[in-house]
Amino acid sequence: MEFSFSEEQIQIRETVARFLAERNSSIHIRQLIESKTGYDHEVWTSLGRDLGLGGIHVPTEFGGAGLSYVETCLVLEQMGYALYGGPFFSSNLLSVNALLCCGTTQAHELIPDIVSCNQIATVAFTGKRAGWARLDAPSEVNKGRLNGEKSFVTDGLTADYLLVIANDESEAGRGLYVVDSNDSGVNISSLNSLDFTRRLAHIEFQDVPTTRLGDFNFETHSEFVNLALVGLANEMVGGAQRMLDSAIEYSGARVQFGRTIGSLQAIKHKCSELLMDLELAKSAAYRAAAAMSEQEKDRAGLASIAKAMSSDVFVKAASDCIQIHGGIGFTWENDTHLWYRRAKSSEVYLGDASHHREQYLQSLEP
Amino acid sequence: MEFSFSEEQIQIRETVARFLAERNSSIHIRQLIESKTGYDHEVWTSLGRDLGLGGIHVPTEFGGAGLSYVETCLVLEQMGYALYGGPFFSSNLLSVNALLCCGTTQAHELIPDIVSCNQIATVAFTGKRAGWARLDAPSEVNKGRLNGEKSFVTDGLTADYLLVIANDESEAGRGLYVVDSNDSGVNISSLNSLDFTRRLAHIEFQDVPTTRLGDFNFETHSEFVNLALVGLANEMVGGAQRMLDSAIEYSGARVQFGRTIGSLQAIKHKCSELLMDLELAKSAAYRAAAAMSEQEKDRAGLASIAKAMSSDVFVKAASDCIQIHGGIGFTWENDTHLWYRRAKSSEVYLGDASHHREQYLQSLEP
Amino acid sequence: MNWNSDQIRRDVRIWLETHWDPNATLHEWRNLLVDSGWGMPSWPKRWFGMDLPQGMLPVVFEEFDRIQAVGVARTGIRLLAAETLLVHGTDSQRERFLRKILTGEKIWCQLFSEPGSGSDLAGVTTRADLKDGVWVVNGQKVWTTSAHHADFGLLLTRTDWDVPKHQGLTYFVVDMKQEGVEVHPLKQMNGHASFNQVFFTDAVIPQDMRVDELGNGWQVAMTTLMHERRAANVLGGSRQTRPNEGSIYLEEARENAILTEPYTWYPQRAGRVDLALERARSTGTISHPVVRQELAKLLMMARCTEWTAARARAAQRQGQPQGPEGSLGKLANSTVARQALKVHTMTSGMDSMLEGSDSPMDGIIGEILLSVPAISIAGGTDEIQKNIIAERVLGMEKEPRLDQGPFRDVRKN
Amino acid sequence: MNWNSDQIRRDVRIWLETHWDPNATLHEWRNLLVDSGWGMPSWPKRWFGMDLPQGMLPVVFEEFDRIQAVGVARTGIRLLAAETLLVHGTDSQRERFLRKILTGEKIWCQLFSEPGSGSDLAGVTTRADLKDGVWVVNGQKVWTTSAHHADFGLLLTRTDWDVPKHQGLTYFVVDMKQEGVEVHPLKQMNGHASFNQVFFTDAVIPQDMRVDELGNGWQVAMTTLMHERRAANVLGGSRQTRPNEGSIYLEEARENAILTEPYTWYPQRAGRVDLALERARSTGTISHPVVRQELAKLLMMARCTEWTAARARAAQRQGQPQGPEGSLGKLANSTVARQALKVHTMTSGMDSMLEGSDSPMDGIIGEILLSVPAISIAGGTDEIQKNIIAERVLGMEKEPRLDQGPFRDVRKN
Repeated sequence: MEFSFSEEQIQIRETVARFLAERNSSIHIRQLIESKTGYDHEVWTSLGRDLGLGGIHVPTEFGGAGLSYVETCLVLEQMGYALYGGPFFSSNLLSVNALLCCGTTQAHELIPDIVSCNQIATVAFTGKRAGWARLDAPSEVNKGRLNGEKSFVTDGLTADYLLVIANDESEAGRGLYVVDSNDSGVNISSLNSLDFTRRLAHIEFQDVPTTRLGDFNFETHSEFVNLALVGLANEMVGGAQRMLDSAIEYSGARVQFGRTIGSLQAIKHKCSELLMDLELAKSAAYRAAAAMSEQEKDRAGLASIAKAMSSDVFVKAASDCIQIHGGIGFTWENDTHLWYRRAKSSEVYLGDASHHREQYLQSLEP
Repeated sequence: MEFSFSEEQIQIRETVARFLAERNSSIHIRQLIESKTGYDHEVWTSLGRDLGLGGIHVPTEFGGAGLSYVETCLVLEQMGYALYGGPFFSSNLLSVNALLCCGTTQAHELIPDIVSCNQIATVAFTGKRAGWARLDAPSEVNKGRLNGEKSFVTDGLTADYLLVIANDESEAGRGLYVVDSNDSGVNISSLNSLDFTRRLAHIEFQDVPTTRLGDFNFETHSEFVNLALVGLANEMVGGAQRMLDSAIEYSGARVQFGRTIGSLQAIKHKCSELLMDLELAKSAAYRAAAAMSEQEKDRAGLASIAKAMSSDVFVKAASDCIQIHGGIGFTWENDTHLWYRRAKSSEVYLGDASHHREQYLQSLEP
Repeated sequence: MNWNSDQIRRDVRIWLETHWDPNATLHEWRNLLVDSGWGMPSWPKRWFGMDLPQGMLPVVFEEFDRIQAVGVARTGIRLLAAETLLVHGTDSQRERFLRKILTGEKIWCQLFSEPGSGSDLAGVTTRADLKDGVWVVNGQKVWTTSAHHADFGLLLTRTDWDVPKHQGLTYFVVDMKQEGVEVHPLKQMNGHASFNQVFFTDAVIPQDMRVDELGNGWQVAMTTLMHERRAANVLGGSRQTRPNEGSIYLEEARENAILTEPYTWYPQRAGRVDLALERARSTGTISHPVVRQELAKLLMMARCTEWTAARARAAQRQGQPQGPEGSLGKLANSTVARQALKVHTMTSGMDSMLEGSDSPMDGIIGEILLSVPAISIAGGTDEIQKNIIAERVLGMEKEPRLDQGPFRDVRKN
Repeated sequence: MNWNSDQIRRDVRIWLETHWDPNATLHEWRNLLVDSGWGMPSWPKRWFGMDLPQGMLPVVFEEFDRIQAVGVARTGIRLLAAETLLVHGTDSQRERFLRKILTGEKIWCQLFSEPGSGSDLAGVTTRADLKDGVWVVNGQKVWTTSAHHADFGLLLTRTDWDVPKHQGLTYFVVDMKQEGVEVHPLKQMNGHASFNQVFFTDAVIPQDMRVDELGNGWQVAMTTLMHERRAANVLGGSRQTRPNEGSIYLEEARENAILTEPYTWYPQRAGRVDLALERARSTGTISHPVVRQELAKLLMMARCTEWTAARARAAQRQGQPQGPEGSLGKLANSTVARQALKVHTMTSGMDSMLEGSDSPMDGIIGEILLSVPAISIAGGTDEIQKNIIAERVLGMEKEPRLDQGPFRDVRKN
């Protein structure tokens, strides 16, 4: 593979960057944090429609732009940089991936409305507490009725419908199910999430009527999770880049003892090390994006590298950014903590660095 | 316990420090490295006899000074600082500890000659390769005959006799055995040790006549190992202190870009962090020494803390000292690598930091 | 003269037995105490003390604790104010302030740090100008605790811009209850608002409220900070919980509640090492060897840090002055807290995506994640500590200074 | 003009098919090659080249590799010498030196670093003084590779002590085979002696061996170092192993052996990541979750470092100049090597107490333990790399300089 981006790809990245810089400023983010839904519907729809990102890697037959996962990840990187918090991740990424992965016959009914941002979907696939990876998140389907619970569901409160990964006690086995969020048997409670810009929900299902969209066996599930990991990793390196930029900018302006703190080796070397870690993590995130779009054989391992590297670097970048800002960096008014919250939250979402280091090593076993 | 040393203790420390500064200079060390035995018999005997350290923590009834393990560790700290390489560690520490631990009836015959430095003994207790902790190092006794092997035996080539921890196939079980180094069935081969100042041997026993000195059950063995760990830890923090002192001295003299490199934050902060790590490790080493001499209940855990902390800090100190010296620090003529070799060697001897972190946590289990 | 601790113990015991009344009002009791000299025995006789050496204080405190007698007010920075005035104040200032500091009637705050001068405290730009016989103050202070409760403030200002920065500072006592002083809460990233920003707009200070000489502000501030460090190392004192019989305890509890409220998150800031092992057990993550490694690192570091502090205290007991080693402890605490943050994140797994009521242990875990970043900043950043250690403990060469000469010409924010 | 790669490929192929003879002597063949211009096609026609653009070189090398034709001599620093002379040398210097550099008849060394000036290269104090029409050199150089084989040296000296340090330097070609030049081996802590110390005592240099103007030495040295960096990033070329039919290969192998000997431990210096996984398996330590973590960290870092280097190369192919990003790669390599050292220590356990024949893998492990410390020093310490990254990549403010003004007055060792 070529380790550089094409003109077109760089252009997409810059378009998104400009758009978000304007429409997703931190002032705007702070307003949304206080708002009911937590996101700006207009910004989301014009990302999806005007910029045509609603189905960026969705085949044109479903109304998508038919680009690869590489472009999708470039977009996510910029969303991470700008701390964008709309339903793009849940709906246009996770849900689209789930539907494409399980190759449902109803793709034609469902995907276009997601692509066009007419509907918000999200995927309920993580169980309660640490053991996120459990494929046996206790959700069971019996005779078309779903019972059980899911947790840490992104945008669970704003989604029009839920894509639930559940197990049919009949031999049908694990599959992807569609559930109407408004069904009386669906009990969605908001979780108090550390990351103000990515709201989470805990969902309980009591005898909810549901339709099976398709099988979601082990291979399908890991492909879906790997896509999520790689998307997340690219979003995270974007966030880390923002933290580094912010630290550099502040340390160039802040004067103590008659010199900018950026002229002190302590700060310089902290930033240099951070840049190195960031470049390594970016390489991993880009490489994994290419591997996913090319369906490379070792993509699972590459996805784990990307998540492990980006988890560490984003937390480090956000923490260093606070440290370099000094006291002001610990205040509510300073924006740094908004990214720090995203960093700490993304660090553990879908498995932390140590989990993925172990995963990677297992992927090397003959 | 009181976290400070008495006048007397500080005086012992300073006496030893002065003695070794004079009699164990690095010029002298380099001569010994080239020598056959690798140590200076006179220096060792005057440490043992003139300074009365030959049996510093040995009860007076065996001709010892009857001091506690705290004083012994203070001495070892200074030996680490000076990179002393004589048989003190093998004979006056390990062997004495083994004999005292197993409470043999022949203590009166054996210990006084060690104390007076008339004989060199060493303990053969570690097996071949990584699995050092194996109590089942394959040495078996049958009808008073020893067969098997031991490895990483310190001063194995210079010792007059060997104290071997072996297992009697009869119900007598594991015990401490005395073996004449010169017996035809004892095959001692020198190992090419990284640490020039602590020579190691691999020893094979073929049908060697041996006498059982006493039992060496699990408790005895761990007490013996813990004493070794704590002694080693104190020696290591001494070595680390020397590396820090050397780095500070050089960085205060070395001028680049019109200023001492010691005036650069990069060097300053490296040294400050090192001092912090060193102070923490020293606290652990001192605390463990007190725990051993007081026979405190949780001394095994404290010994593991001491070894883990000192392993990390000594390697860090030696590596940082090389780095701060720059190119010259990587040369043969510069003394730093002599300590670096000791640091790397001691790091893994009797278990590395990660091993002892695990040990410590197990010691906390209810 | 030679002190006899048994004699002192007898004296204080007799005095307490005759005067202590758990149902007196805090005000009555403390005034009695202040007049007796047993409230601040190490202070000069002339100023509510007994001229006792520091070494004798434990004896006195033991007697107070024995019968659970309430001591003088100690919360907040009031005692720093008192100690500073004892060294640098005028008699009339001592007359006016000391008693009501000790009785707890008046609350004080410290006005040193500014948005533009954090690490570089001597760079303060809040100005005091002498106009028509009074000092007129303009500028902004920050990181002030309890400014919204405070009656008086210890204020560091710049009165001369044409001399080197340490020489142009002057120290005042400022009346906080005046028009020119505006206090705003300062909210931290963990949601607490433990500090204030204080804005001075033509605030007025009478000349007799200047502490020590014009241009001596830096020395006075150093005295205050020295006592702050010392206090940080002691603490305790009025910490232990008391039985609730006796109205005076309720009064005291109310007093403490107000001024200790801002500090409720400080234990979380330090990483709550005390919870780590139990969390690993209750979450089952203690079975993961990798978690065990990080947990062991944490527990080892924490214990070594305690032992190192104990060694420093022992050294002080043996007469060695408390020096910059304090910076070592502070640096170690940061390291421990960061490792604790790592361990709590590991043991909580995806639950560390939550805060508040949904976060484990009733939000404690979430508060740890959001508070630890402060430990390496508050009270002097890790970077500053490392400079202090390198230059004052290890004796390494100082950095070239770029802030000499007239402060007016020094590069500023 | 416009280059046609097919045309070039045809031309070189035809030339090679007519002239290449694996049984010619290296000397015959290389002279033929040098005259043809195919040895250094990017060089000017006038100096043994063909004025081809860099971009066309791969085409030519492919053809050489296709029929395994031997190229010009590339080992050691000879090509840095040649490139430097091409830019800064006089025609008579080029006449005299270039051909025999390319044919491999003459060996060169680089004499820049000194005991007193490592990171601070411009601080060299080896002096050259003009006496009776010749330059007389006194001083000491260090970290010189192959000085004991070298015929000529690239020498950086100070000729003016009264100007700022970068302006008082002059660059010479020095004849190493003369009385005033003494070469001693310099042994490293890993037991190898890959470098030399070179002592100059009234060594003599004729005036026409000065390279570029008096006082321009720094600029010339920068040219040499730029090519050194570039070479470090390319390498390859004559690296691949050749079939042994043909006497010329033996000659070439002998030539290489001499000059590559000092570098045999460099792979160990870089940590031998390639061995890590296999070592973990063969020692059984791969079953320890803690070892697995450290191993995974290592393998991840190493792969990311390769990908990052590939990104940098791709960027260069797209026309972006190779800039200070090189420092990022160097820093990453240090980090990888340190982690590799940690992993090899863990997997070897007590066996890492050994070196030489008793050390695992026939001593490789021991050599890793003793060589890795060099990676963060050689060719510019990690600290220097971080300064470069901060100031040139991140654009952070430079440190105040304390070495300005006449070099005579600058503080030195």
